[in-house]
Amino acid sequence: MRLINLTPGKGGRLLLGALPFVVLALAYLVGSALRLADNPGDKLLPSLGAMGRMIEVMAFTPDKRTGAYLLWTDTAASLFRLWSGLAIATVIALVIGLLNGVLPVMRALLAPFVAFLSMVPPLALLPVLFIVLGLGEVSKIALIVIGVAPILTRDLALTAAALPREQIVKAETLSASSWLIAWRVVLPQVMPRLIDSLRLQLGPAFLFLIAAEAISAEGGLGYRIFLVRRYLSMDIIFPYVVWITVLAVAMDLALRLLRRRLYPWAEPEGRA
Amino acid sequence: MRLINLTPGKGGRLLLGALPFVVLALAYLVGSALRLADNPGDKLLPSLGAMGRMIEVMAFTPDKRTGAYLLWTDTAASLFRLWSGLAIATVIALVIGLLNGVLPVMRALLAPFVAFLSMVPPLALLPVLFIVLGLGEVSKIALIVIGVAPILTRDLALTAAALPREQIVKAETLSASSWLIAWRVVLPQVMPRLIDSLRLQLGPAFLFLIAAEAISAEGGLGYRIFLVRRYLSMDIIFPYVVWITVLAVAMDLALRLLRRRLYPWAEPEGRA
Amino acid sequence: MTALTIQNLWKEYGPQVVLESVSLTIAPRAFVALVGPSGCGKTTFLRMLLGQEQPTRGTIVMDGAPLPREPGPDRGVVYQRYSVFPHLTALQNVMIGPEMRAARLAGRLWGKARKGLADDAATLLHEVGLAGAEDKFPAQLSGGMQQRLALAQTLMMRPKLLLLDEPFGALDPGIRAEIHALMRRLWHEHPMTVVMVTHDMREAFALATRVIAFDRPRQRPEERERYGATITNDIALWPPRVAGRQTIYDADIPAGDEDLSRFAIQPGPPRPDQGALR
Amino acid sequence: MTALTIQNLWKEYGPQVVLESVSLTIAPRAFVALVGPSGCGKTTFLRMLLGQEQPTRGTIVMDGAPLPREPGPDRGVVYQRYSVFPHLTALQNVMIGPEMRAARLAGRLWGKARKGLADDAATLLHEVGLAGAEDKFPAQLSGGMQQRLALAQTLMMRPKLLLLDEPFGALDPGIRAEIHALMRRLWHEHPMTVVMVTHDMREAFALATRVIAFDRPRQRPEERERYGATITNDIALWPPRVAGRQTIYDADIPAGDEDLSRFAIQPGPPRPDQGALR
Amino acid sequence: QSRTEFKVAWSIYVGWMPWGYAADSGIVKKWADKYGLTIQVTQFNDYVESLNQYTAGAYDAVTVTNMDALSIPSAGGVDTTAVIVGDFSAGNDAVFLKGAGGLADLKGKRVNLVEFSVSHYLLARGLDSVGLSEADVTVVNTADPDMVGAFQTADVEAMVTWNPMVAEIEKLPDATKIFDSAQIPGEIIDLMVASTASLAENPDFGKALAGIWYETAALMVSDTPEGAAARAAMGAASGTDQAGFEAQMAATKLFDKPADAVAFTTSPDLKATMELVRTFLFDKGLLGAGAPSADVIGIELPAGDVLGDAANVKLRFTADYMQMAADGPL
Ligand SMILES: Nc1ncnc2c1ncn2[C@@H]1O[C@H](COP(=O)(O)OP(=O)(O)OP(=O)(O)O)[C@@H](O)[C@H]1O
Ligand SMILES: Nc1ncnc2c1ncn2[C@@H]1O[C@H](COP(=O)(O)OP(=O)(O)OP(=O)(O)O)[C@@H](O)[C@H]1O
Ligand SMILES: [Mg+2]
Ligand SMILES: [Mg+2]
Repeated sequence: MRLINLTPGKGGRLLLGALPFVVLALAYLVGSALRLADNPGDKLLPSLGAMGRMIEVMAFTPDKRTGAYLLWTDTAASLFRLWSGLAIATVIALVIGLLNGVLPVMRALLAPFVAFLSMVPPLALLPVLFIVLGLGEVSKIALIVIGVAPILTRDLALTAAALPREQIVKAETLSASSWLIAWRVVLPQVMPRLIDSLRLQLGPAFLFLIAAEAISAEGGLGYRIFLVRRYLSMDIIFPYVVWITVLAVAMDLALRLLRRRLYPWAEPEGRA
Repeated sequence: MRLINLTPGKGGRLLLGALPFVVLALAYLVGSALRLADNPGDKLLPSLGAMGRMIEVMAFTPDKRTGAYLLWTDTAASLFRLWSGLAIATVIALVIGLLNGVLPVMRALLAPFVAFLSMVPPLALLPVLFIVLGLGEVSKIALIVIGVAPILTRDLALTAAALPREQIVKAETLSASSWLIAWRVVLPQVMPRLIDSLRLQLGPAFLFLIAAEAISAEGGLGYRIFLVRRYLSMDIIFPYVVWITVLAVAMDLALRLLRRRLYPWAEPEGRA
Repeated sequence: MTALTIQNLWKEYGPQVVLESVSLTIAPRAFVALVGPSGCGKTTFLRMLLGQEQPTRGTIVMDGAPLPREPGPDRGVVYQRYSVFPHLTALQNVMIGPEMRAARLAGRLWGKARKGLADDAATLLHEVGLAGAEDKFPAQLSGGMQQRLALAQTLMMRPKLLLLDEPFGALDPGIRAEIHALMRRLWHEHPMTVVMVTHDMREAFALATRVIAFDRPRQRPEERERYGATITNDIALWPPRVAGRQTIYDADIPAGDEDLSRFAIQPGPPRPDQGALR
Repeated sequence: MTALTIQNLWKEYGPQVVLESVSLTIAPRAFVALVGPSGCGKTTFLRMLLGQEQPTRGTIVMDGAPLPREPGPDRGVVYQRYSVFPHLTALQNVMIGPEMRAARLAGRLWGKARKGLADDAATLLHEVGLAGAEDKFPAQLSGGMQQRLALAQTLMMRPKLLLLDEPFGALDPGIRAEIHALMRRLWHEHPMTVVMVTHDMREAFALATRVIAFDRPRQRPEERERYGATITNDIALWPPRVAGRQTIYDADIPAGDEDLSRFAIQPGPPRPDQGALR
Repeated sequence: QSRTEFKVAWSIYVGWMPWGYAADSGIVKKWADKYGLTIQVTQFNDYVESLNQYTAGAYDAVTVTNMDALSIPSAGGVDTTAVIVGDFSAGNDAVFLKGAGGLADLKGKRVNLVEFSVSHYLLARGLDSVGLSEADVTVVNTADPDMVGAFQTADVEAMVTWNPMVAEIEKLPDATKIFDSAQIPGEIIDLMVASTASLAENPDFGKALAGIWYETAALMVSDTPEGAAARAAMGAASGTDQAGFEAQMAATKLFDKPADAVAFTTSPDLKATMELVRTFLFDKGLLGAGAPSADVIGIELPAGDVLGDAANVKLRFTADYMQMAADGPL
């Protein structure tokens, strides 16, 4: 039988999927043990026990200064910023992407500019951003929006423009106006791709969040990582990184479920 | 006539496309003039003349210390890193993305791990990266690869998996082995999407390049921006940012032309 | 209603001439069957009637006015490839036209208006043999079912001009006969003009009032690109079939005949040499 | 060669029974035409013969061995929807099969081997009426042209079992007659067994040695999901048409007859109630 | 006209942690209320960004070193006054060599540091002390938060950085400290500066800053449970604990008594220090593009004498506010 037709069962899939994680974990444990044997004070690859103690401190012991549980207040602050940023970026991408994808006039007006914007490295313009928007939540959210929205927009415009011309014509014969074509024909069909695109942008969004929090913040996951980075406190950084990844993966999963629930017709073949 | 059917001519497209750029330029000039009127020493929004002088210094005057023309040596250093990173990321994405997209067994093995990896914020793990790869070119290139490859890979795997099942079956009846299906049926059909995907990743790639160069470097566009950021030398930063954007847009255009040249069959309708 | 006058129509795609000097007058309420070899430009011709493509040269006049340069609800179409909306269920696909016509902003109806429309849509789905598939998405339907769905979607709008591109090719004889009966009834009841592309001569003669054949007069390979297809045959049915009146055909459809030449009136006029013009 | 024995085949999609208790023996070099209403499971049946789908119950035996659980070069297929590779030109689409068979690593041929293959491919393209379209991509071809391209692509492999899903539906009568002649010739010349789905009775009788009809015995809407289709008619042509020998049919194909019941042997056996089993 | 709303930026560093603690514990509000002002204190993780914001006019006051005050806001045209001399580095900045050796062994090596920062200055002073110059080494710009990780890579041969990174690198097995700021006492000074214009608009702003500083500093050095709690809080806020923070304090000469600060500011040593600093900056081209000499920017000292161009004074040291704190009229 061809390899291509070999489909593992549910159990096999779970096992196979777990394998790389196990390998990574083992590699870490070995590396950590080796380095610690060399220098018991090594901070780069702390032992699991050391990390466990720091998790205990960060997540379940009230902070001496504020009395808060740092991991949770950091998470709350970061998630608020991340979600606000993503929500705003999504709305912008929907409006501009749809306009660009549907109306040739808007495409002529905005597509080159959006393409240009998507190439501007936002990190280099941080001082301007902070002066214009202040150092509060706004500028952190804005950095996420600026980083994510142009790519979402371009992707959406590409998807909208790739709809078969026949569908647009068909809608016109069904008495649709430009607005109704956008609203009832194009929008629902780009939504699944929007969700996928958003999933792909979760990583970059966290990146911008961390970059913004690294500059000025009084709490947040990225803030904490940069604060303790000066001490090479990998026993805090690793759990935080894993936690961020878990959060991102959970959001990814939630978005995937949402897509499947809302747009069953758009599932890849065989899963509808 | 519906707005949707209103297609501007070639001249109209150029004019419309230029409009947002003109508006942006005007907004800058007004903002700059206002701030300079307030404080002639203002560094945030320098006048065009001040930027022109700095461009003269950076691009056309040999550096006192090294005798090199800084803009060009910076560009050469950065492009080398960027292209190496993108090339490696592309190869990785092609191999793993194709394996994931084509072989269910590989998908079970690698897809969850790649999804996990794509969510890890690479900037937070820099210390580990340094120690493993050193502070030289390798770790800068690696940061680009780590930042870009997982997203490219996932996108490619999605594209490969979305090919109609009928095509795979058809290929099997044409005596293709799993390898030949990947090589002659799937690979050529995902290539156009790979190029598009790469275009979308140019922005993030520059971002990672700048982040890497900000951390440790002796030259490069990001190095220069972060060095002069200390002095809020926006008269250097703005020209560098514009230059980076121009480079990225040029690469974007080149990739688009390449796609059109190599894969004419994949052009959106009406342009084939 | 809805007469069409087509004068000296040309269509070129880059260097390739697809149609050349097509002139034709279609009477109101005619049912025109368009036949011709594969690749001769039948679909292209329909696209121009729809307003989706513009002729390279020539004019199309509908009811005395030049054809609008964009498609509209007065002209309905069923494409050769299934062209329903993949994100709507069968019922929603049939309802979307009237919904958009009635609600120009929301594009949706609610309450009683919606209920009434849904009933109409379900009835039409039943008539095209899709009862029971109301809540399926197009991807869950077989090819023939999608084609019937596209027909129902278009018929809901009661277009004045109905354009059909091989609409019944994927249907089995049983369901095809039913759909033929439905088409005939609708054409009798509603004031519409129909242009239908088909490869099935029997179907052409079973439904049409007039059969028009397109073909390329020059067939040598080196000539195929530079010379397009045009009307080579134009046959009116005898005795005439008239919309709204029962004729002998409707009682008993005769087995068709593949041999067009029996009906041929005369070959088209010789093509004037226009080489110098290009 | 290539006999098929199908025993008590069932296919269900979730709760929906598509096919039930289909049993059938197909002789070597038979040419089976499969007819039946739209949506009754003909395409699904072909998919199972191909190995693309696995039956829910029952067995398929080919030449004495159970059917491999995956498609292979011994079985060729032309799908109902055009299924050529969009990234290859017409000529490349026809060449890719033999290329992959010959070069297991590169999947490509060069030099003289390539030249010879290209000539063969061009000849076959000519035979299906696609001369001149060698260098076009599928998107540049009309629907009927794509379908013919898919046929040529499959025929290049000389499969032992050829599965055709409404392959000629989009063709005009002229080209269809030519393709029929080609099919007949190939079937006579090469040792292949053919199963063809069609909606055109005349086509069935023009080509096949045997016509099999699928239908659902229960048609009431509430029963449609729970009961699948099965064989309701099985007609062998008389006098028999035999591969490799000229028969009276090949000289003059009679006009077909839509009325299957004239040929009906008997309705299928009553379906045993299996409600308790589910 | 007189404003009552002021914005202060500070960044995370041992000598400036009191500002964060003062904001958290209400000391800032207390002093602001006393003068009828509103003072908003913003914490930055990134030192450079806090300076950028101050230079661009978004903040009225910022924490900065004496060297950066001259090369960044002053060279950027913002007339800046040092309101408080908070401390000087006495070991907080250090030069490390990988493996054994001394300053002379730096010759020909690559040295990782934040270019144009006080680390760069410290290196120059160190090299000077053994008769080498910067041309004898290769400087590699490296971001400060990544120093500890970077030191452990094979590429790094030598490194200059500040606390808390110094304390972490000291613990690494192959790190040798070959020079530190204790050997150039009083040259790396941590200040709270304000724009001269803001101070002119409302001199009470300067008084409030002085009041906040000395109340907090007194608490910080006190041997009481409150003092310990304050140090623990500052340690937590800078990412370490009380012990770690106290270790950093030990490498800092904190002026918790205003009189000491006045004495330091008015001593002639400051003039000598600033002379060294401005020469260094001029050599590096950091006093503005095309500056003809180190004299382009005037530095006014408490006594009233001016280093450099008296017509272009952009950096002013004053003991006035600290003097008021010492005398008690705040
Ligand atoms: N967008 C296009 N660009 C270039 N050539 C095209 C385009 N669309 C159609 N053609 C060409 O125009 C000719 C007519 O195509 P058309 O689809 O109208 O044929 P048809 O008569 O409908 O054929 P069929 O019966 O097979 O559907 C074909 O030769 C085709 O290759
Ligand atoms: N992947 C699937 N999932 C669920 N139902 C399916 C799937 N594929 C087909 N069906 C259902 O199975 C039935 C048979 O479909 P099939 O495509 O075999 O019909 P067909 O006989 O080929 O029809 P047509 O003549 O219209 O092509 C249909 O009712 C269809 O809705
Ligand atoms: Mg057509
Ligand atoms: Mg089918």
